[in-house]
Amino acid sequence: MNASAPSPSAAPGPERKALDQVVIRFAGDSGDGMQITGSQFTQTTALAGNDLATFPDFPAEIRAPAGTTFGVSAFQIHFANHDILTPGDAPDVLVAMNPAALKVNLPDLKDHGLLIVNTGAFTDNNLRKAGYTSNPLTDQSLEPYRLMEIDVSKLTLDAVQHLPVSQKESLRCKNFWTLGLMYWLYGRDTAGTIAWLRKKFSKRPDLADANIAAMNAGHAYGETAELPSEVSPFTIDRATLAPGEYTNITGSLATAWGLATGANLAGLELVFGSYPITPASPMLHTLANLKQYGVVTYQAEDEIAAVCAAIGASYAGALGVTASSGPGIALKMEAIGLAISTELPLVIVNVQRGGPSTGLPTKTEQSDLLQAVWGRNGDAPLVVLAASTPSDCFEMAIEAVRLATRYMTPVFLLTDGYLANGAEPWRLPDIDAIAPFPVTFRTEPEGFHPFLRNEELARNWAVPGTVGLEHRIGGLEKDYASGNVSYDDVNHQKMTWVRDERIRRIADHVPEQSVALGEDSGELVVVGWGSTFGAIHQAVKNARRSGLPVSQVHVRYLNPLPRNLGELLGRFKRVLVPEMNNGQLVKMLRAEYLVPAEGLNKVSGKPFKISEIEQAIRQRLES
Amino acid sequence: MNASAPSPSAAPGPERKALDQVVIRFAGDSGDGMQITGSQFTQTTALAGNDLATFPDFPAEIRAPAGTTFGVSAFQIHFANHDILTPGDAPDVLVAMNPAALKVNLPDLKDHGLLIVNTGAFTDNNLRKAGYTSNPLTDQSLEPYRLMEIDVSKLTLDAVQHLPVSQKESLRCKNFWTLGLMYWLYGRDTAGTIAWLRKKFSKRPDLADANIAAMNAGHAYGETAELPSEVSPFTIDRATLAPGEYTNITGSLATAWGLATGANLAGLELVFGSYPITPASPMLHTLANLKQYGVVTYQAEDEIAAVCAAIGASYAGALGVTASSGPGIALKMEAIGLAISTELPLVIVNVQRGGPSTGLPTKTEQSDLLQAVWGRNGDAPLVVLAASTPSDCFEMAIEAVRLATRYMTPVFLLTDGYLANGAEPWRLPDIDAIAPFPVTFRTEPEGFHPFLRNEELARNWAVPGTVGLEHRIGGLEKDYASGNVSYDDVNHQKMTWVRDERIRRIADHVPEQSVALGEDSGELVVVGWGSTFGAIHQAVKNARRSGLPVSQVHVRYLNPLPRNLGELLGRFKRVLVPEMNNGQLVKMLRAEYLVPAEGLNKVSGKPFKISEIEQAIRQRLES
Amino acid sequence: MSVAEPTPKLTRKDFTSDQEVRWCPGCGDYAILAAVQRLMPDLGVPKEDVVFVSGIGCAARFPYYMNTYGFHTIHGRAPAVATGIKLANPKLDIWLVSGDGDALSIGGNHLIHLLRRNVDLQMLLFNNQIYGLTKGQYSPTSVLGQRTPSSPMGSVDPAASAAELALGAGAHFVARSVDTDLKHLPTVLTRAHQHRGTSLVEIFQNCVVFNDNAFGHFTARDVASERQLLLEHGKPLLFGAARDKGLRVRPGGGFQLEVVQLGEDGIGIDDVMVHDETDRVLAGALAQLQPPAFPVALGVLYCNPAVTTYERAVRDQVRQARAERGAGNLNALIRSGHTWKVE
Amino acid sequence: MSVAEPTPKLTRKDFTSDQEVRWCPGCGDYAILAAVQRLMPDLGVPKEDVVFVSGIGCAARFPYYMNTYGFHTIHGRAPAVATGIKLANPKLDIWLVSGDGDALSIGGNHLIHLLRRNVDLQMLLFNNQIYGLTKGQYSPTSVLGQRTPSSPMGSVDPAASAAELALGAGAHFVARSVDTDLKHLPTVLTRAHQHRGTSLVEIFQNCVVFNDNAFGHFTARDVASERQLLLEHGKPLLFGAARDKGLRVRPGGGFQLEVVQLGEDGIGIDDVMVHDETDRVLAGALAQLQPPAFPVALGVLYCNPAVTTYERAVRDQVRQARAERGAGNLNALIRSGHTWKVE
Ligand SMILES: Cc1ncc(C[n+]2csc(CCOP(=O)(O)OP(=O)(O)O)c2C)c(N)n1
Ligand SMILES: Cc1ncc(C[n+]2csc(CCOP(=O)(O)OP(=O)(O)O)c2C)c(N)n1
Ligand code: SF4
Ligand code: SF4
Ligand SMILES: [Mg+2]
Ligand SMILES: [Mg+2]
Repeated sequence: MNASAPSPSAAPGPERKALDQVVIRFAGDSGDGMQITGSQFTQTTALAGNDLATFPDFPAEIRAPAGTTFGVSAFQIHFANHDILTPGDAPDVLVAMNPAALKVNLPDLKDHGLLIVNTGAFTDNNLRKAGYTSNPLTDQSLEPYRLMEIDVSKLTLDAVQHLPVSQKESLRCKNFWTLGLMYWLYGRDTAGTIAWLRKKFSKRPDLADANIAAMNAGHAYGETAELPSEVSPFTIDRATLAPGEYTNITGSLATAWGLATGANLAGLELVFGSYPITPASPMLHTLANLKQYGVVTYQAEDEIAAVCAAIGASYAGALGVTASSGPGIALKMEAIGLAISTELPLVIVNVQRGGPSTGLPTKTEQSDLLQAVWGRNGDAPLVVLAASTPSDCFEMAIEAVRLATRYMTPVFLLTDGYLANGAEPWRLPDIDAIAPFPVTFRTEPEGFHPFLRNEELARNWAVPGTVGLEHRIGGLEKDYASGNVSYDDVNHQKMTWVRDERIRRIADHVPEQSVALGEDSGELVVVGWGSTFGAIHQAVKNARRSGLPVSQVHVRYLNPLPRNLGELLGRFKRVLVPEMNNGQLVKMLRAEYLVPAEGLNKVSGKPFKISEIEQAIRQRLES
Repeated sequence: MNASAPSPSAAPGPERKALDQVVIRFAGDSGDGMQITGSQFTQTTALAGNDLATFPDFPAEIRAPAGTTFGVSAFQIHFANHDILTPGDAPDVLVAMNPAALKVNLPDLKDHGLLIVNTGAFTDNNLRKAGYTSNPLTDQSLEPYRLMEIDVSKLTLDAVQHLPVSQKESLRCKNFWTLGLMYWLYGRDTAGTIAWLRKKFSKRPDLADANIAAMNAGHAYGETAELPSEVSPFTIDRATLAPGEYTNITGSLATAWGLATGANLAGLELVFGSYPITPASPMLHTLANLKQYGVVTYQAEDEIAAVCAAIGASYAGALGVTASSGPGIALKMEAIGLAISTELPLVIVNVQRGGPSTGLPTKTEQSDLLQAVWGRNGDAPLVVLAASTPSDCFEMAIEAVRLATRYMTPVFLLTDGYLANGAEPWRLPDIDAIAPFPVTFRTEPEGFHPFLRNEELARNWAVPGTVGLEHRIGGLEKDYASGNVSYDDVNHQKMTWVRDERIRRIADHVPEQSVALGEDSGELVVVGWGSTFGAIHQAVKNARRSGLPVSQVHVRYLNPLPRNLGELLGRFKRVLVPEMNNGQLVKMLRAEYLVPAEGLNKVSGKPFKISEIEQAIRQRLES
Repeated sequence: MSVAEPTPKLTRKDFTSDQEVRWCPGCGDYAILAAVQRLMPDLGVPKEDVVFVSGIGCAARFPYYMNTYGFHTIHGRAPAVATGIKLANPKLDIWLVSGDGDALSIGGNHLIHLLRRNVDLQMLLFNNQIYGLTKGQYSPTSVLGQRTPSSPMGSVDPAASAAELALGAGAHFVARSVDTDLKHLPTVLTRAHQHRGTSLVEIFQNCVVFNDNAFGHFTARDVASERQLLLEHGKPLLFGAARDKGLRVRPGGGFQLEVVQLGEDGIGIDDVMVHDETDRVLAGALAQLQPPAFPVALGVLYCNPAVTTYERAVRDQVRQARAERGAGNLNALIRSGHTWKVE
Repeated sequence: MSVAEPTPKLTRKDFTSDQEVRWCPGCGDYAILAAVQRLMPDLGVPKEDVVFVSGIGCAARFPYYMNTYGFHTIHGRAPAVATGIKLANPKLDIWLVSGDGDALSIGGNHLIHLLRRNVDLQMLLFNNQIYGLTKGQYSPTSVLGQRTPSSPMGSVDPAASAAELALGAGAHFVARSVDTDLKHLPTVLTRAHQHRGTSLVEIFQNCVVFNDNAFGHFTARDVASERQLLLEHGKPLLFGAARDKGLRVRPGGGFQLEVVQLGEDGIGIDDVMVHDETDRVLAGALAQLQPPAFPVALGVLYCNPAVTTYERAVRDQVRQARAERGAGNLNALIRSGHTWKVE
């Protein structure tokens, strides 16, 4: 997504070198505030009119012990004067707040990249904790990089010493010192962050002052200090973007807002049943604040209760939604079967994370696709959608609500940790311009039975409280003609068909599969789904620029698959399916269309790099 | 499976017509004792040396109200003087104890079939309850059949009136009256059933006497009553079978015994964690009686606790096993992920039943295959096996234990309601002749870490209580080289590969796929799995008899699939995959081998008829 | 949701669905069904506002037979589903029906959290001390040593007490009755219905097929008065055919109850403890009483309404949010963070 | 399983694993870990026979830091896994470690059934009244009205009491202590270890990041003696810096405790109730005490060992079956039904 904004007050100082794009990674201890630094930089960058994408990466521990490699927290931001879609393959700039951060992140830094190191943290003890046997600052191992050694700790203490804050609190400001320096380096205005700090610390103005003082000091340092000759400040033009109002949005926020909007468009209250789990919890936190929007959140005793409450809410005429990740989704499957059997609307958001089992709670993965499609007892079809970018989460959440209510079916919406935590500029839609899809409850007793269907095979929704429509539903098989319990063989065959057919036919009412990039036939098509969109898109773009005959197809409707997809894929000689799993969509495509699709699988808890996909494309087309 | 036995004392009476095979269905109220009648007839038939197969079919209610169609309970037995594999497509003889039983079962009776009706139950009230508007006994609708009208109720009361049992208890004997008649009709000895009744009612000898009197009366009725001219008594020769000792076995019993045997062969105690559910509970009941075999059963508070206890038991060095059906299996998935992640042996038996959700608890289905293979969060591979016949459950249960312990992996064993409740003669193996596969626990501290692997990639199993091997395991990702928690990206990729590869390589150590019937290449191959074996086998046999070029392949190893399977299927022009689901194995085969396999899907809660498959074969070969 | 019309007084028939009842002949469930169907008209709730929610088991088939709204959910999860229903529409009158396996085995966690949260509904726990629908395995309430298909040598699991568990979980209303007690059961159900919050009613229910007469030792006509302590708030804890036996705190400082014979050892009615249904400690002590040493306490063991109910508290926050922040405007919401304009 | 060798007395170091501890600086978990590591050598169990089993949460990372056997299972399921371990090998000394979310929210059902069955192990419930690992949502023990990311207007769920729930579930040992109480905690843990059966120890544990000082109102040094009732079996229920306050049953027949001031209104030490840890009703009353009106009861609230433990009862049946029927012969087993021979 794209953004551009009124240009910030240009920073003074030396001549600035113009760049097209930069990738910066901030890395430090969990306690160093790297996520805050990153998101402030992001905010400011967005306001400065660049397009951007971010990738926060933090450990599963709340505050792992200081100085350890597993306690390192990082935030990567990619910003540019043009359209970009990924947080960047490798950082141009690495800020390492301590030895452990250096150790973990250095391998990713580009050759000759700018490396800013807080020397104040390079104590013997920290070096040992990070597993260094010799000090990298002195052993020449950093020669390939443009190294800036700064004792940020000390400079921060100096900067705030006049303020009435403790030594511990002073030291905590060092991330803002760094931020100040980076703001200077990229010609950014500090005003937004100052305002943010004032608001955040409204009850502790001393802390606001300290952080601002630190930031200003960092900024001033850039202006005044003697920078190494190779380091010069930069400027990055704003990107040219579609006119409109923009905000910077994470997938978590977009999904939560999309659900609230969807319920609103359907004319329903939203009952969100959830149990905390990383990385799905932020949706619960967001929705818990939207009570005035007709949103009720319910923190259940476990994931089973959460989904069951959502089902109960849908039965009672609200929109039941549940969300979870990893093991929490597995626990919901039995109850989702009940929603399928009773044909109640239900949206299940799965913010996928690294598995199996508890796996890698804070890392991203796409390995729950087959579970979503087939992971229940019995033939239990439902709708499966996937969002492609943080802002697409908004659209797909609305679509999930639309399909769930129109077709009386559970809908799985797949996102992942990368989408949920990552951010991008989002051109704000006018909600009033989105076509509403109000639900009509059954009220007419004449001829009613609970499993009476319309031409789309969706059953009528009759909610408790409606006079004359008293009825019973449940998870036992139902008679097609009356909705009563039936163990009849012919009926079960028919009901199995109806459940399946109802979902299949949805393909007739959702957009056909489009080609995201390139021709609609040819040598090679790269087919993706979910958060790999950006990396695939850029890789295909790069490959096409160098003349390679490759197209991109990105699937948002995973069950039912778009009705033209098989035919479309059939027009390509080769089909490459990159996935952050061990091969799941690729199985579905092969099974469905008998196309010789091959997987490109990355299961490392990290998103694809553009180059990884580009290389795979080249290999296919050159072999 | 096959059986033959010393011929029973031939019944006296008129000339007997020799038959090759017969299919009889007993049908009545849930309270009429049809399951007992059926299993007694089965037992006696087995002892008489026929081959046989049975199909009990009963409602989900314990004792549904008398006279209703949904309360009808039925038991079908097929017996023959030759090899048979299914309970038969359509009954030659239907015994209907009341109007509801007639109503529900008549559509299945062969034209001109023998219909025995208990006229005593054809009261107005019962006719109404069964939904009859006119009495079928008088409205000519039964003309296509050879009807025997007998007032079994009254004749039973007459037969036991001299005994000191209540009227209610007397009436309850009418199933034994019927059984006596059937014994006479097929020249069977009543001695076995008499012995059984004496034992069963050892504390109520009066009830034993009454039932025996009723049975004798039924038998005598056959001898003395004037039978309709078209009804004559029959004789069915014993089948010629491999020499050996036989017993009649259900899949439930075979699975339970197989698990106990497997644990014994592995040298382990068995801890069976389970929560009651139809149709899996009989395994719990059987194993609860095997304490002296080193079997501990644990009736947990739910399915999650059941599988977790099994995992805990495996961790502690026993063989952990769990079993369930339908919704109960869905609940276990999260914990199975833990067993996958910790690489502990575990056997999960899934006695599949009609779904989705609660579905059709007492009906059979094969619709949990994809759930078994892919129904977990994350990439979570495990072994999936399926038994083909009741007695094959024994072998596959042993195989499940073998693979679980040798490869340190959870193994899914799929059976279904039809296998579990159905019975067939089983040639008893000599347990001592089965090659044991004793487990070796790790005891050597030198070089130990918990995820140290052998050449088959299986990790070493170190159990608590072993000096010097203290270690920690869990569901977070583990470092390949130390077994400690690791969030490293390269390591996660490697561990994902190891988990997958370990399972894949098992294909090198299990039998290659054989052809069950016919050539190993050609026009058409019918590929099945699980309990459809018999119906497919007979259908292919019939088709081949009439010269059609068709072969049968039956898959017992579903994950990993046999390594030669793709190549084998590739040698056939067409692949037909009959399944009692909406198309699951067919998806796996298409995805894996890109063969244009087509499904033949029956989802009615009832097993395939031979004719249904035969017809599909003909269609394929004639089109 | 219900259309406001003056409803004519309904009858039992209005609450009887057209589905044939599928329990075994002689099952205690029939008596409870009849009692509930008979009681409903008296409660005066329009039947379109009544919802029966159940899990899985014989008991859980109950909703099918009520001509109200009904949801036969999945095993153990009825409390969770009901909570969702109530959150979506607090006006509905919800009756949970559950068996001892459904409520106390697989559903134990949802039960305790339901009670703690205090969602306004009635939960009827049909305790037959057995798994009926799965053919007779022991349940959490089965007596220790019970022989069943899954415990051929006798169960080794000590029995759970629904009432004690409920009190420990923070329940505000705990009562007990007997399936066939035509007088007592409706009274208790009425009290449960009156109580705002979760009302747990344990009903001892006879499973004639798999656990016949499990409660005969205190429900049989000839022993009932000696073995049943019928609780009434503010009345002394008396029992016995002649109401000449009572309970008091054993002298000596502890918290133990003991049986006293009125008229013996100078014991008079004033020595007998008076039932205070708002005393949670007393309720716990009463719940523990077991024959033969003690009678079984029936009736309302505990009733101490909380200030509010769960769904009211939830809805109050919604109202408060609306009052403080106004009805939500989605266009404003998505613009609530930092935004910027591109011309 | 353990090789019988005379084990030399171990030290804390022997129980410390090589894994770096990953809790937040200042977390109460550190203190508990230190207490346990220090205590283990005194208990005299060979470390190869010790197994720490946990669910998921900050607390649940505990096993990684103990140099014993350890199993970090899944959220809420540690009691179930531990039951399986104990069934397979009753000789192992099992310590469950669980958080308030793990044990009382998702794992509530397993907890109550564990307590009911009375599997012989120690369960340490680290109650920090918050979900730590998922970043600070309210938990079942969070106080009503607590503002957290998932309850921005204050939680509407009344708090659960672990001790009351445990007693209601049929626990035989219930105790409480405080993370940083270096003297009290090891004593309670030792008692828990001595008890045969499930010993539940609730440890009030400070989450410095998300719920700092939640227990300060009774653990802070300056208030502790006034706000803590340290229970000792057979000793009067006294508290206060001068041990001049006590508890007694409020006169008048009910079951309510009240605080009395020794020396006032003629109240002497004999008026103060004596702690009887075998009295379940008393334990329930003590568990309910809440500041500021009452002190918090710490120590062993209830200890009343059952005749046997679950795994022993299970194993006894195995032994009995073996004794009565002989060791099983599989060839005989599969021939135990009707069989026939084909020549
Ligand atoms: C998840 C799941 N597990 C198990 C079952 C099987 N099941 C059905 S009812 C039941 C127990 C019934 O006992 P109870 O709740 O006491 O009810 P009752 O039949 O005695 O009235 C069980 C275990 C199921 N339907 N779903
Ligand atoms: C099935 C499942 N649901 C949710 C989670 C996410 N989760 C991890 S720890 C936790 C709660 C932690 O709270 P508590 O048990 O009190 O432990 P603490 O972190 O406070 O020590 C949750 C909800 C999970 N890992 N698995
Ligand atoms: S099995 Fe028992 S509880 Fe179930 S319907 Fe029959 S008698 Fe009633
Ligand atoms: S989040 Fe709280 S409980 Fe968890 S480690 Fe940090 S301080 Fe301890
Ligand atoms: Mg029951
Ligand atoms: Mg906690």
